[in-house]
Amino acid sequence: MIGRGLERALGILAVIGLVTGLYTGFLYAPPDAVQGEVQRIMYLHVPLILVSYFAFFVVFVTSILYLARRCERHDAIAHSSAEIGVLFTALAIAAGSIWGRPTWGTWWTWDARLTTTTILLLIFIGYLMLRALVDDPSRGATFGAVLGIIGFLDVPIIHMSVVWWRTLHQPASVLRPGPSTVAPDMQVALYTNLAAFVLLYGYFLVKRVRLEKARWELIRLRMEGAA
Amino acid sequence: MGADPAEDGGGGVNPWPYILAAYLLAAVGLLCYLLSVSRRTKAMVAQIATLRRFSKDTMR
Amino acid sequence: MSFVRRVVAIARKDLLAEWRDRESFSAMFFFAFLVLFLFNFALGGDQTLIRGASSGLLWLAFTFTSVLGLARSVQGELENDCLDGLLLYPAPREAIYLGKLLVNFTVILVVELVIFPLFAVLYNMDLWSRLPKLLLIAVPGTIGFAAAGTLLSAMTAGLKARDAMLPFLLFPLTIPLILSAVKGTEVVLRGDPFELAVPWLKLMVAFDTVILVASLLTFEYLVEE
Amino acid sequence: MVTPDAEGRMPGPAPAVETRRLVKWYGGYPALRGIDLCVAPGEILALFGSNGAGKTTLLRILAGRVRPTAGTARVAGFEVGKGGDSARGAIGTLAHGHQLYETLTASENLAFAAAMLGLDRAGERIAQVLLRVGLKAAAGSSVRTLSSGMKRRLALAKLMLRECKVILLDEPYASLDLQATKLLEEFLMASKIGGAATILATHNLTMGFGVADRLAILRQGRLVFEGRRDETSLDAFRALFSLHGELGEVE
Repeated sequence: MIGRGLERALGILAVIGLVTGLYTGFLYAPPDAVQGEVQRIMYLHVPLILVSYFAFFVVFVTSILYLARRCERHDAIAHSSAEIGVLFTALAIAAGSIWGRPTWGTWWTWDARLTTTTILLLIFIGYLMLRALVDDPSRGATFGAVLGIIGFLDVPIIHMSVVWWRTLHQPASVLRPGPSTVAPDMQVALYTNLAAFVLLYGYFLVKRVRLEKARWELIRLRMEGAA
Repeated sequence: MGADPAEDGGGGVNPWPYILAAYLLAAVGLLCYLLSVSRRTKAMVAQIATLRRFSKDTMR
Repeated sequence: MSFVRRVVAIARKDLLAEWRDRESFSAMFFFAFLVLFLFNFALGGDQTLIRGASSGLLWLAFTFTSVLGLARSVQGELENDCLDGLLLYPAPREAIYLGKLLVNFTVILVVELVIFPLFAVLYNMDLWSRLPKLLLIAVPGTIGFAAAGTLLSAMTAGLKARDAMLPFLLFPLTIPLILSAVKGTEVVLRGDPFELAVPWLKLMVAFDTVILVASLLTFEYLVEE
Repeated sequence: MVTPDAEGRMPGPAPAVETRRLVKWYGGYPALRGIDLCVAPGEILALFGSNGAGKTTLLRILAGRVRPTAGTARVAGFEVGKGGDSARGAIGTLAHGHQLYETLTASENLAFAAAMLGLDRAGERIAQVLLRVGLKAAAGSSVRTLSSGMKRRLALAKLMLRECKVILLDEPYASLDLQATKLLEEFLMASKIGGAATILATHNLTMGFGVADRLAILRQGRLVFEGRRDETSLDAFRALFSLHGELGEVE
């Protein structure tokens, strides 16, 4: 499938992206007018959330393809993307909660996007646990595919319900996680970091899919060995 | 449903330890995942190599 | 036509079996009573506090009791290869799913109809006059919860840790449904105009549609080996 | 004397059951490693093999319950998994478990089966099969109170509810009393005359040998023997069977 060349290329690009992202995030972009320096965490938090939504979208698409065509490659991508999605979501929530501490004085507030992301994290942790518990690989893949599809379809509904629920409690305050102003150089920092994390996601995906391919290769070798 | 904390606007608190904490945590998390994936892959590739050598011996 | 007949046959069979020994119904009823009873101690016996959080407490009791009933619905089929027998019939898989959904929905709704008066008695609230409106919220909520529950109980039936996995998969997925049901019930209990509950009703109907369509399309893959 | 051609295919009508290089893997475990099998209408094939030889897996693939990993299987004119749900209507099965609902009564179980099979006015059909298996008196009693022999007979009655083109029996002799065994053999003969193809998987050499037209031995997922019954005797076949290391035959 994708050879080692692509993996190495993505790896190098990801590193370059992350370094420039750090540079723009810390030095190039000015501190936020309202939130001050702490807003720089957003250059980590926002890209992580957006890329994890993308990762779960990839799970959604490859799960449908797996149910339709039953080819191992789609399952390998779905499983890998879900795993990376869970990692990115967990880190995003950690960053968001660390951001909340100085800003709101508490580690956790029921902010709409933070809550939605946490629910998504729970759903896909369930996905990974389900995959780990089912011993027959093809059944595990099928169950995963179904849960991946339903989990992703649930996202818009979760978001709407949480946003409605939130607005009932606290009118949208300026201090919500996310760039409060749209100053151009801040946007540069945001988009550089976003590109960096997309590359990182690609790198992890290729690397993790190669692990899945090796696992299937091992099963196939055992098949031939025993045949 | 849960009282909302007073918003102190992050004025007096020194934000830098929090910023560093967030970035460090992310770096550590990503690195650990990278190491775990490559470790698992190495182990798998080693198993495949031994299995292939084993089947090559029986084939001769 | 034979599709509906098969759905009804499955539902009738399960409800008859449930009525015969009433195992899971009595377990659910006892559990519900226990949960309602504990609310009092959990909230320090402060009646106004409990009345204020009543819609949340009600749905907490509904959801946890339902999980108990859902796990048993597929469990009953695992003895004596009955699930295999069911799948060997020339019936489409969707009929089996809808049959099981109808059973789960009925059992959960009956338990809810028992919990409502129980709650009213224990915490001295007048639910009786608002029952029709309460049901207008409870029915779509129960449909969605039973639909997701039926699908996930079929998925987790064979697993080793199924008793933990079912709630772990079911609750995160149904959070928007439970959220809407709680807010809708709150509107009814506070006596506000029903229009306030309509957005939550729409959200529940949206959830029900998504979960039902997705379940009907994917159920056959779950039971296939 | 009807002799099969080189590939063991019976001349005359299309085979009721035909598999080509059927393979099934459960995770890393090879249940079936390439099975080529053919059963004509009106023929009974007895399939012998120890536990784990793959008998049950083969029957469940033919019944449309399990997807094969590789190879093809055609049953009652449809390819397995492709014929849609109605294809399973022509297939009758008896499995390890009696597949009855313990809390329901005998007639309720049969009524449910009839509804699922799409039979109309099943009332007198149910009474008829209950009479045939001698459970008329137990019609109203809950299955939980029946003996295991009676439960097997009720499972047989469920199979008799309608004519089948293909009958798949997995260890049908297990926990059958003498009278029930006679009933089963009568049913097999009647179905054979009716043109149904039957595959009977069993440990029980004597019973299987007695009723079969053709014999096959399955060992670790492969067909190691296939032949006509009248070309061999019970003793010769028993010797051949133990040759393949299938000791511990269950009487």
